Amino acid sequence: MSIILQMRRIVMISVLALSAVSLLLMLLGISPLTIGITLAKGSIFSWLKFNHVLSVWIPLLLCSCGLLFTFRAGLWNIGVEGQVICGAIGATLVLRLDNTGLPPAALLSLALFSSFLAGGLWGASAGLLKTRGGVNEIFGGLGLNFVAQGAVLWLILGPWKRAGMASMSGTDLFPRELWMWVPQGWRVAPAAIVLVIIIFLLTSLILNASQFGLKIKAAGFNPQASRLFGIRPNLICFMAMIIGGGLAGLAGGVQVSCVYHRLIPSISSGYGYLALLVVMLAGYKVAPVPIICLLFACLAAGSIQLPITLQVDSSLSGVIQGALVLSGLLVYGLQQGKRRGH
Amino acid sequence: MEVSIPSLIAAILVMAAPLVLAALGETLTEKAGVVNLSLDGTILLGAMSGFLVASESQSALLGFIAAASTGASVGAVLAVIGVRLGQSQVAVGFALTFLCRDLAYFLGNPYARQQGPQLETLPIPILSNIPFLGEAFFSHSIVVYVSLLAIPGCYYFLYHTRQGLILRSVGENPDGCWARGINPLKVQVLYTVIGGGMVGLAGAAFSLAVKPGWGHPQGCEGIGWIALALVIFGGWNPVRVAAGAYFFGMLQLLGIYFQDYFTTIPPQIFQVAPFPLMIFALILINLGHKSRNKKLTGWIELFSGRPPKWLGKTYKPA
Amino acid sequence: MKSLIFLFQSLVILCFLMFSLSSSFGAESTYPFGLLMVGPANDHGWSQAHFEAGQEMEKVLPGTKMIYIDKVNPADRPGITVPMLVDDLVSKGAKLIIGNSDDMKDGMREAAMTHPDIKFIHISGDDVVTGKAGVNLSNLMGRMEYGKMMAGFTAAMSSKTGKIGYLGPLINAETRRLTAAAYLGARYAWTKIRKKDAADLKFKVSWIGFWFNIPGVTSDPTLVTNSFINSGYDVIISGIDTTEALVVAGQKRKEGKNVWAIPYDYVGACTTAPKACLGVPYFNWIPGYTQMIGNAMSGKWKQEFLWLDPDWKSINNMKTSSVGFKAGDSLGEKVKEGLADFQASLADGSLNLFTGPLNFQDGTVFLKDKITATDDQIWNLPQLLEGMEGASK
Amino acid sequence: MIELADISKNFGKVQALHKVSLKVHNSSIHGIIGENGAGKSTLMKILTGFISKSGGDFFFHSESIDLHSPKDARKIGIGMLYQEPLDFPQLSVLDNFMVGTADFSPVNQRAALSRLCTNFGFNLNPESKVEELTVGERQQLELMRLIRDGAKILILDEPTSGISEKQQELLFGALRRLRNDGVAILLVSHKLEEIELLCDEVTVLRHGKMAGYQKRPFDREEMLHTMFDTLPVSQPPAVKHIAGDPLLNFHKVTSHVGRSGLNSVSTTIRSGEVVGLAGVDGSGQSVFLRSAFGLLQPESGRISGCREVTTRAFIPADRLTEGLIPGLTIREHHILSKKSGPIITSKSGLEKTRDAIKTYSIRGTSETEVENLSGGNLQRLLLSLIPADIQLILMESPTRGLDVQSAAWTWKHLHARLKAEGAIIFASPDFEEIMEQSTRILVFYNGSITLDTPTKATNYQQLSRAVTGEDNQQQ
Repeated sequence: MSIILQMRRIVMISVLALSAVSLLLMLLGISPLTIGITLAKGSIFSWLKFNHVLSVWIPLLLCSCGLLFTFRAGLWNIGVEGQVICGAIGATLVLRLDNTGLPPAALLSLALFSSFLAGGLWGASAGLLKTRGGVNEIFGGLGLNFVAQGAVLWLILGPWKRAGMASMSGTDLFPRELWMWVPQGWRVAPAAIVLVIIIFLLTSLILNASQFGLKIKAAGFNPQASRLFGIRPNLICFMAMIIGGGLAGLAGGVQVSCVYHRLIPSISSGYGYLALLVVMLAGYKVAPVPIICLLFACLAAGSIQLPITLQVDSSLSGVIQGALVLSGLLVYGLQQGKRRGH
Repeated sequence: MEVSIPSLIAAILVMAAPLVLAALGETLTEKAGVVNLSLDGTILLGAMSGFLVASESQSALLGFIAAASTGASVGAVLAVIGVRLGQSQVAVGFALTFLCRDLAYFLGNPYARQQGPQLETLPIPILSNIPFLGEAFFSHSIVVYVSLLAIPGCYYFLYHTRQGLILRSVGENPDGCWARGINPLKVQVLYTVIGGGMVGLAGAAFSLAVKPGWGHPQGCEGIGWIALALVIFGGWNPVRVAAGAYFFGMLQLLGIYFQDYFTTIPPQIFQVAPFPLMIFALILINLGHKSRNKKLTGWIELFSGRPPKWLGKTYKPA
Repeated sequence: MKSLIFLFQSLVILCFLMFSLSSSFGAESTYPFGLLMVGPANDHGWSQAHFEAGQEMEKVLPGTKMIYIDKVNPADRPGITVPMLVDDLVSKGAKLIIGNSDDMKDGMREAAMTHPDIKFIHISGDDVVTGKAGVNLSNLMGRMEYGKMMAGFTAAMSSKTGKIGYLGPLINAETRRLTAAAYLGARYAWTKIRKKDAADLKFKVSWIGFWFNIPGVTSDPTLVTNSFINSGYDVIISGIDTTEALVVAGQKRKEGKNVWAIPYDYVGACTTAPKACLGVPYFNWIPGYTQMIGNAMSGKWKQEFLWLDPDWKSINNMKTSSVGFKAGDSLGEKVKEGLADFQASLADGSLNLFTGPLNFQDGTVFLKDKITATDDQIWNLPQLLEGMEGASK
Repeated sequence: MIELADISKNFGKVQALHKVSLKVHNSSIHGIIGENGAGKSTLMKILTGFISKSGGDFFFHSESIDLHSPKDARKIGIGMLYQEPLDFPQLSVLDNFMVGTADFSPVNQRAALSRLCTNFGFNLNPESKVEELTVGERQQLELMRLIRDGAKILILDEPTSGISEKQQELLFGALRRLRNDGVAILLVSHKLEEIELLCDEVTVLRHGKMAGYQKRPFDREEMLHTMFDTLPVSQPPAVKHIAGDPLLNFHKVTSHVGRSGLNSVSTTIRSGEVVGLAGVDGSGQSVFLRSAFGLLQPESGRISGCREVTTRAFIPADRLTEGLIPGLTIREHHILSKKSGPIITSKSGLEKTRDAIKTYSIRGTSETEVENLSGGNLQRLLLSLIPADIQLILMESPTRGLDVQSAAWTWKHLHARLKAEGAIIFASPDFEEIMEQSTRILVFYNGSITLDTPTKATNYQQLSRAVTGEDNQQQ
């Protein structure tokens, strides 16, 4: 698609969404400009706040990368939330180990690996349900989300509960040396940033420039015809689910080891669902994903300023995100309709 | 806790009433071949608009009307982008879920935790005096009666009226309808809007009757997903869908009673239970269709149904 | 892709332009303080009590200004942690930060470490006692045991069925302490005033899992209250931050059931359903805040663990009493009189309900005959008491 | 009753119908016959309002009218019985019968259904689900629905494919009866036998044009002659390969996929053979090819031979949606078709793609997405994707949509690359192609092979008889 068309599309989507939200705000007697300034101030105009943006960006981008794989394979992986949760459980399992004798750095890497594994297994089970059980991946994924939520609740209230307590506040904090290293004046672990950048680069490499990525694409675009090229679409879909789940699980691992330093019931923070919106807005393409993630992260982090300085509810940022995605779909639909009309 | 059976039944009926309305609305939509995934958000938006209008106007009726029209408008958005413009219904529904949820919290924020009108219970004269049954079935608010009546109503509409037959046929084979002079797109749009309206009503049922009030959280979050699951669980049959809703309500309540007996299991687990059950049911359905074993198939057919053939696909007339 | 980057850059530039145009907000105050509330500021419960006390500070202590963030919990604000919010408040000039939930314990401790110049008040925690806190972190709590005893007393005096339900949040030392206090109050009224057999009093605790409803994560308090009432419990004492128990009781009264509820935390909680409200034990944070913030302002900050008593001369005096009990409209005259006597005997020390013989739920001895419990024993109550139903751990 | 005058239809640049005129009278059965792609289905879609005509006039009782949707066609009494019945398999017979009627009254409709059933000698249970019925029964149901709706003009598309002999008799009986009742019937068919049995007049379509018109009594030879091309009576195959070792063996293979499935098919393909599969569309050729490639698993019977996918290639008829992956570029297809390293650089497959584009004169660059290629280019791309060491090439309609030169070029290439140990199996609706290119011919009729002959030993007349089911005694 030509750059001009893409440009026009972006402008149309933003104008449509922003004008709709602005109209709503003006009807309520709130100045959209003030909101915009507040959101911007709350996200990118100070190093610390930008750190908060990054702490949202990292898991969000990880989940989105995972979703890129599954969308490429033509699958609706709605179970990202559950995969994040399972990843978090996987990481916690390792970080709670006593007397391993391993150096903290090794244990942390092991935890991240285990989170990838746990998320991948959860993704694989949705894949199995689809290929073997004939359960549509949307409902299977959704169901597994709730199962994972149940599992984390049970762990927090049951085997992993704090001494003398049964609280939703989460498990005990991990020992300090198992927190990922954060430099003075930072709030996110540089290691996590490096990790997510590597993962993103790998994702775009695999999806855009590898035999495997091409196979995923082929299986996703036309499973029937892909068999003529010696591809087994079911196997490819299954592998895409494992990778997608694994990356989402990694996001859970990062949440546990870098952000909360313990397992909490809402460890997934809704990033799984948010990532779906991100990838949908990106039109299922790889390149725009980190930028949209950043934008969404800015909205999410900046939204805290709304109640503090303007007494406006934070959910406004969710409204903006939703409006962007919906107008994105509307614009895609209109443009496709036009093309069909010709 | 000692349980009094009639009051337990009554409690289940009340808790499940909005769920029944939402799931029946979605059943209508899905029977017409459209997936409206936005239930969770629509319910909240309906709850918010219903509460807001009702407390401004001090009329619960106006609140219900507002909620229904809100839900219908959400359905209309899905119908335009997902049915008319042919974008993935799943994608649109998903975006709508989150847009509606946050819009509800945002617009409703000034009204959070405020006093608002509530539906009074309307015991039905004479009937409510019947021992046992009276307490269980005839001493409720209008919402519960509506939800109870909606089940046979929906069933009758789907299986015994001309419009219901058209609705079902569109979900099965829009081409066939087109050949018979029915415009399938119009039908799909209509029932997406009507189904959305019922989901909106379910929202108002929460904020004006079952869990009166508005706030963040309102308490009805997550119900939309359960309603979606119930439609599958109930095999797209209104009666079984409603039965699923009551089953879920019972599980929720039992979770609280079970807290005493199974102290090691957190009661929240019981809220999750319907989902593994649903997946299990889906696997069984699939195995049943694959299997050549007539006995097994027959047994499974009892509590399973097949999705409308065109569910979620976009129809483009030639 | 270039176009996307271009668009993003232009957006950023636009924001900068708008930023420079916009005027700076708010007049500078000499002593801004931050308040982190776990629930919504208008919850008619725990958070609102804090919020209103914070607002009051601006009048009581001239020069202070409250900056607040509500709904500080991972379910409402996904991905946001207490240290992050503290960073934010500090960047807005806050010199003292109040965190109002036990749930924030880890976050407050961590934030206090990163910001040694800022003073922290963590409410309902005990890091000062356990020695885990830095010098800039103090704990504050009111002796709600008394409030809960009065609640239990009122409940047992009013109950027709002798079945009292307690809508519990999560299980920890604090909630065990408070439910036990409510039970002791109820048992006192039941056996000493109404002269009935202790065995006929049912006192059941049902925990929802958190301080307020998080759909899908906690049990639904509406459901729990409903099932209490359906099983014949006619007084529900709420231990959670929000008013579901009272709302449901109000509904059930309209249906003709003779039930009541006793909400919690906030002096105005009864307004949600006045007819069903027997009264409310509430926190008044004004004295505590005034003392701690006042000290910090005048440079007299010292690490403290404040567990404030009610002002027994006038427990509903908003200036002096940290804990109060406000009788509801539906409280009968007789009960009111009894309550006044009960309150008086608590005040003069003639009655201490934490006096033996008391057993734990599992039958082991808590206090031997005539022995009264120490503060430490009460604060760290390890189990519910004998006679109470419900999980202890 | 209805009259079509100079009806034309264009799809973009393709002219599907060119000035077709015909009349359908009351109380008569008008046959339309023609090979695949002759424009029959386009004509019917215009008649039923599914698509609109590009030119010409449509008269109903000498009144010019326009049909914009099936609703309009229904209004004037045009009813159509589709080859794949457009019904609702999950609904009951009675429900199907009632969809779209104004008079929604289950009691009346049940009575109407049973009355019609008795009239026509059909036997349908109103309660059973349509998916449990046979194709023939589903047709009967549709037919009765159309009659109930008062159809004055009935259009039937290949009504006898996939139905049993008994049901065919029932259907014909019903049609004769309807004709006697004054209904005008338009019967579209491949089968000469049917036309002869039923029709009063027949129009032959070829390449979107009217090729002939006859009234009873019909001249068979003439009809065949106008249906297919005028061909030299017998043309020797252009190529001669010597049949070698067995390559692929079908042993009593049965499948229920598709309209006719495969009915206990046994045959052996040897290396060196070029096998042409002839037959009316949907008689089993495509199922045969897909089973041979391994896309379909037979329900019973055994297919043995070279198992590995890499040694066989399949080019389906629907080149773009079944054979290629829309959204991928030409280069990406080449990368997929050949084993290469895990990482794709900007150079991967480039040389090979450029070679292919040049050798096969594909109009596009290596980065052209395949959905932007025209039919001929798609076919050349598919051919270029066949690896060099392939043994068995399976094709459907190898030269459909190609001009004469491209077709000749294609076959030259195919024969050239066919090594002594390899074989080609292709299905084609074009006898000319089969006669010219194959060394052996298999004729499919209703899922069975009805004729298996070396090309040398047969002729055009025998083939057309076998294809239209005239000649069932063979084999």
